[in-house]
Amino acid sequence: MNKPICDNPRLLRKRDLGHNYFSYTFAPCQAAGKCRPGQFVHIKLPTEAVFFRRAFSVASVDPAKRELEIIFKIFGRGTKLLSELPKGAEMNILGPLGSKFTMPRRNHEAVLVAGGVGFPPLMYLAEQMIRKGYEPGRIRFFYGARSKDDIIERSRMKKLGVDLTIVTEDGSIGRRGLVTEPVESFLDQHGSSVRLYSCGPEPMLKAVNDLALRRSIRGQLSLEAPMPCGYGVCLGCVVPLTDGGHARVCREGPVFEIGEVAL
Amino acid sequence: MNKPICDNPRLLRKRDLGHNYFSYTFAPCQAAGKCRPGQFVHIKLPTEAVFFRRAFSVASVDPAKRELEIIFKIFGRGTKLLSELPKGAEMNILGPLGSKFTMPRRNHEAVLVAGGVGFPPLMYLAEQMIRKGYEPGRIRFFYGARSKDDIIERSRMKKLGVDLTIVTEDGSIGRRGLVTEPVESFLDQHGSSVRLYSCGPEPMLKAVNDLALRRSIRGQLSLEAPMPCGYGVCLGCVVPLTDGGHARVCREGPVFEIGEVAL
Amino acid sequence: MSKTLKVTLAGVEFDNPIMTASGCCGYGEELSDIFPLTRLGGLVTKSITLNPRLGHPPPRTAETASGMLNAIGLANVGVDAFIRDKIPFLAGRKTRIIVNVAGGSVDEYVEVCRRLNDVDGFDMIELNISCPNVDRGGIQFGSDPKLTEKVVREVKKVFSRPLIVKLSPSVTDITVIAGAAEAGGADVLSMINSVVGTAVDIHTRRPRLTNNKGGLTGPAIKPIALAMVAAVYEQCRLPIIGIGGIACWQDVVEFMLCGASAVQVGTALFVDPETPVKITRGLKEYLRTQKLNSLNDLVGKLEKY
Amino acid sequence: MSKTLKVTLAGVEFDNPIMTASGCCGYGEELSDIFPLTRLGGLVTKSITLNPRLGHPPPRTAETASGMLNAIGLANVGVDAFIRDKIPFLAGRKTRIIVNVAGGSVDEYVEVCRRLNDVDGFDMIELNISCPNVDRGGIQFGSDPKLTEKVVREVKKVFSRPLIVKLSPSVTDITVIAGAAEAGGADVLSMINSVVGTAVDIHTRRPRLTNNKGGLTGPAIKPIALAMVAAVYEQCRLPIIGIGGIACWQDVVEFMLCGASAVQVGTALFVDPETPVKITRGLKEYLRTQKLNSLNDLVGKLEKY
Ligand SMILES: Cc1cc2nc3c(=O)[nH]c(=O)nc-3n(C[C@H](O)[C@H](O)[C@H](O)COP(=O)(O)OP(=O)(O)OC[C@H]3O[C@@H](n4cnc5c(N)ncnc54)[C@H](O)[C@@H]3O)c2cc1C
Ligand SMILES: Cc1cc2nc3c(=O)[nH]c(=O)nc-3n(C[C@H](O)[C@H](O)[C@H](O)COP(=O)(O)OP(=O)(O)OC[C@H]3O[C@@H](n4cnc5c(N)ncnc54)[C@H](O)[C@@H]3O)c2cc1C
Ligand SMILES: Cc1cc2nc3c(=O)[nH]c(=O)nc-3n(C[C@H](O)[C@H](O)[C@H](O)COP(=O)(O)O)c2cc1C
Ligand SMILES: Cc1cc2nc3c(=O)[nH]c(=O)nc-3n(C[C@H](O)[C@H](O)[C@H](O)COP(=O)(O)O)c2cc1C
Ligand code: FES
Ligand code: FES
Repeated sequence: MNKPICDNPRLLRKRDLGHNYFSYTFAPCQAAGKCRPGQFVHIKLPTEAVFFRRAFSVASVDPAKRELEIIFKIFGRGTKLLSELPKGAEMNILGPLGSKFTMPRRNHEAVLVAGGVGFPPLMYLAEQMIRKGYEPGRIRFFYGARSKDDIIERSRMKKLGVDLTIVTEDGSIGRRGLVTEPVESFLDQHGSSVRLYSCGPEPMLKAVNDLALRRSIRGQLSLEAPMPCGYGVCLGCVVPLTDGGHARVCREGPVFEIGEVAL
Repeated sequence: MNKPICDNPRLLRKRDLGHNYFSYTFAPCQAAGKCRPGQFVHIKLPTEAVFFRRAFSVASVDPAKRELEIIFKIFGRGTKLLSELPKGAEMNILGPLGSKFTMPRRNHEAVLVAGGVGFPPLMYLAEQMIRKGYEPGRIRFFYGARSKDDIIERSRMKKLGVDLTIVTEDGSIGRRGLVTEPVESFLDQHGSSVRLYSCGPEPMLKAVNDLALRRSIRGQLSLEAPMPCGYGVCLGCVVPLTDGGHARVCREGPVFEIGEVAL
Repeated sequence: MSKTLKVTLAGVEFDNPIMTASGCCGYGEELSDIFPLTRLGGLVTKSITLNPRLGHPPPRTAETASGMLNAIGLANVGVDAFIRDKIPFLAGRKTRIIVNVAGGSVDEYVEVCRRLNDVDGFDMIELNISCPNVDRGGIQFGSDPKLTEKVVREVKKVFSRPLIVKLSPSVTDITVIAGAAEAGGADVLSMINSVVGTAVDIHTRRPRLTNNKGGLTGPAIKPIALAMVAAVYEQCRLPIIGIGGIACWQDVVEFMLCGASAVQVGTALFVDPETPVKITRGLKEYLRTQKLNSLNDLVGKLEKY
Repeated sequence: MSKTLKVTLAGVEFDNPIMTASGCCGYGEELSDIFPLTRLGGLVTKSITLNPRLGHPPPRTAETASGMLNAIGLANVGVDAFIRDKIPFLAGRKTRIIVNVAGGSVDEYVEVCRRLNDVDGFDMIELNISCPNVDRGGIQFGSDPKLTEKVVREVKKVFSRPLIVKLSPSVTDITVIAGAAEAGGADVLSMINSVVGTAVDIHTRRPRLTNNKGGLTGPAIKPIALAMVAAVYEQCRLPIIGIGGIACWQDVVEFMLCGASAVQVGTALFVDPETPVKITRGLKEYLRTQKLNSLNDLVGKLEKY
């Protein structure tokens, strides 16, 4: 595991993605070259109005320029304050933290299932897979959200060239329904050579976990939990495991094997 | 006494006066037309990093435009955070608060003694005296500070046309020494027709108070105290009076008669 | 039934559950410059003692992380001047008035309450047996169950309107003191008073308060207050007024779920004098969106694990 | 004499007065990824119990104003796995290692300490008689002077290195418990553990912690801790380790002026893992500008009013 670095980059670029979504790029980030898909950074807001750091998955990096991107949605107080930071603000970022997605083998069918703000780490995973030589068209990227407004970075995904299926609950874009429905059909057509990767709200992860377990499909889930420390010392972020133990989402996770966590 | 108003103006103008001094103008301020020289406003910083509001004397108003100016120096955390606010920031201001300077009669010699950041309310007093018809050249304005860097708004004072005597401890501008020295000489030349007005650090106020009492000269002092509430309910800001009681700096003060407070 | 914020404590009806806490609203005059006091459910006066008190010399407040320390030292005009000069103003407000009483001995508590019993213009007494800022009395009563029971019982003999007893958090088990107050005949409990604390000026190497220590209040102590309200609610039948760090309507809902029937707002009045008005506005909207008819439906409805 | 941050407690010399607090630095491994542990005066392990414990189910932390609540519930690997798996790593660090021990009975405390007495690789035990997050043991010991004295006395019989006793703030008079620990044979006192508190999720109407309540820590409680350190310093001869809300070097100076000989940093490690390193840097600079030779010159030097 890479050692986390305490760093003070600036907010280099601030892109408003609409509907309360933002892309923030920080530089110079010493950690940029070390962050793998699935890993996260822990950000101290430059205010005392929220006490803890907030965790954000790495959405992309540019190691040469030492740039690191996160994508977030305004959810509560923390993300609201984050969204109000001016360009150029000095940040306090700890990372990389947590476990990584394991890249699929070339002969595996990679199925990525993103729900809502679970999208950024999977976009990063897809991008890295392609960089490592995985054929873009064979990356089955299922992206579900409540409605059109929650589907972001479409042109970026198009450029990547992945096989993108968009699903919204209200049908305002893409298929109507739950993202797990087309995933299920896909799994039924393809066998155990599939590798599943998923990040999103807990009910969705639970559904994906169940779908996979029933078909003995392997893969990984990225979880969220409130994280006081983010680097493993407080034991605040644990989730129960199927073997009866606890694991820290910030250290053993956020990426867990399918079947490992008692969802 | 005017009732204080809770108001949410914006930071309209931000002037950097150099050497950690700033002039902030807020608008629209419902209180602008009601603030008299000596009164103050209580400002909630838009951050939870400092808990209490901070008090600032009114430095000038433009009732027609509903503008209200304060002048402050970066001192501790509160004023540092204040200085970092961007133009346009929404403020939360309570005021006008506290007691006022009583205007001198036409036949009185007005002697204004300002020390450091005690300058703004006396500038406002001078300006209002002139507006009310008091001859500028007869306003003896003694302005003392540590060094040149702490003497602000010189051109503004020149425009007002008051009889300005600048005194610095290091002699970097004006007379060298303590501001009370030339004040004392002046008092010795002029009799009991003098009215003293002073605001500044406590040792200076004490000296002014003593000078005046020894000569039976009347006048007023503006005091400071840590102010949790600013409008009289917490009893946190009291000062001992010479009669043995306590008075609230935020309510009975900040302007007290010379001799009233046990300095 | 229409939506209502009304609550009833010991037979006294309050228009809404928001009162201003003792020591944080003086005797009401200054606050009434900011909003009409009718907007309050009730107002609790600064603690009244037998004789006038100047309180401790300044500095007697200090800023802390999400809170403050105070050691005012029960500065007040004394009961006679209070009755003469302050009650007339308060009596004219259309809100519930609660007179907070403090003392250095059982006799002093009793004497102040006896004098107050003879006058109209207020609705209840709140007994401050929990002030951390005086040498004799105050917290000394509130940390001893026997003394608590005794002072409450004696006061009940001379004061015929309902009695609130205000508890200190600086005890090993607040439910024991609550039980003692109940046994003595208290009608309502209010909690918590401030938590003993201090702060140091490292430049002068002196405490930031001339009293050397003081009482911690504000949002910092809200979790402590909530836990104590929940504990007393489980053990005790008396209605509870929740106090400690309340600054917004959500805080009030937290306290009510833990078992408070009403609340007091203290330190938040310094940060934003309009807090009570904003809270009642928020609570009305909350009733509407939650389709609740009354806030009473929330009291003690915390679903524990 | 050259400037030094060194402090000595019960004959054990620490390079500097900054330790990381129990439960806030695990068993040291993760923190050593962030800075070399030699930068610390000492490290206090998570509480160790006789048997491994999972702790309470999540959620077991919550954010509060300038602080946090936790109800981890003494999750730990148990004393045998600790000795086998964790001590070897800790023993290799060039810093003082303090093993924090918790138990549900006097026998459990004694048994854990007996087993630890047989192993090297650490310097002291800190007895946690103040954990608010378990049903049996913990705070129950720390709020009863007789139990405190007994558990300390029994542990001293089986453990021959110096013993720190960690006190709970949730008591009426902490000096009484401090006295009991001293009577039992404690070598050092550390204070404070977290303050009992809770928080409520108004949407689900459930507590924010599955344990229903937890321990409040962080800057919010610093004033409480300072007042207690000052009170115990006046009454008790044992050296004191100050704990509670420390986040910067100024906080350390405040604690030392109140009477602490050293300090522990807990919650601040979550907000900024480099806090201890920043503090020691600040303290060095402070010695220089204040023309002090040693931090010891500050201990108890508060000039009270
Ligand atoms: C590994 C990981 C990766 C994440 N990646 C992303 C991402 O890429 N994009 C994105 O938008 N979001 C991401 N999140 C979620 C993000 O960290 C925020 O916590 C979430 O958006 C909540 O928003 P907020 O802080 O605005 O909410 P708030 O309302 O401020 O906080 C939500 C609630 O959680 C509590 N809370 C917050 N943090 C903690 C904590 N550390 N410990 C205990 N309680 C806490 C708060 O007190 C509050 O009750 C990620 C979270 C994790 C754990
Ligand atoms: C009536 C009045 C008028 C003033 N006018 C001006 C002015 O025109 N220009 C100007 O520059 N300054 C003025 N001040 C001073 C100003 O209010 C700031 O308090 C002062 O500059 C301190 O700066 P700070 O907040 O940055 O310091 P900080 O370091 O943040 O605070 C200084 C210390 O005081 C404590 N403190 C601050 N406020 C309170 C409080 N309300 N209660 C208890 N403790 C408190 C802090 O905790 C800290 O220990 C005035 C003060 C008063 C009372
Ligand atoms: C400046 C100040 C003065 C206080 N004076 C009194 C008092 O005279 N009598 C009393 O019972 N409580 C007094 N209190 C305690 C408050 O009534 C209240 O119990 C406490 O502040 C906690 O509530 P809060 O966190 O909302 O402030 C005082 C509190 C403050 C801040
Ligand atoms: C998440 C967490 C876990 C803790 N676990 C323990 C523990 O196992 N044993 C113990 O004695 N104290 C424990 N504590 C208390 C701390 O050691 C310390 O006494 C307290 O946090 C106050 O210091 P702080 O404000 O610097 O955090 C824990 C504190 C936190 C925040
Ligand atoms: S957030 Fe502290 S252990 Fe995971
Ligand atoms: S600041 Fe509260 S009474 Fe003056």
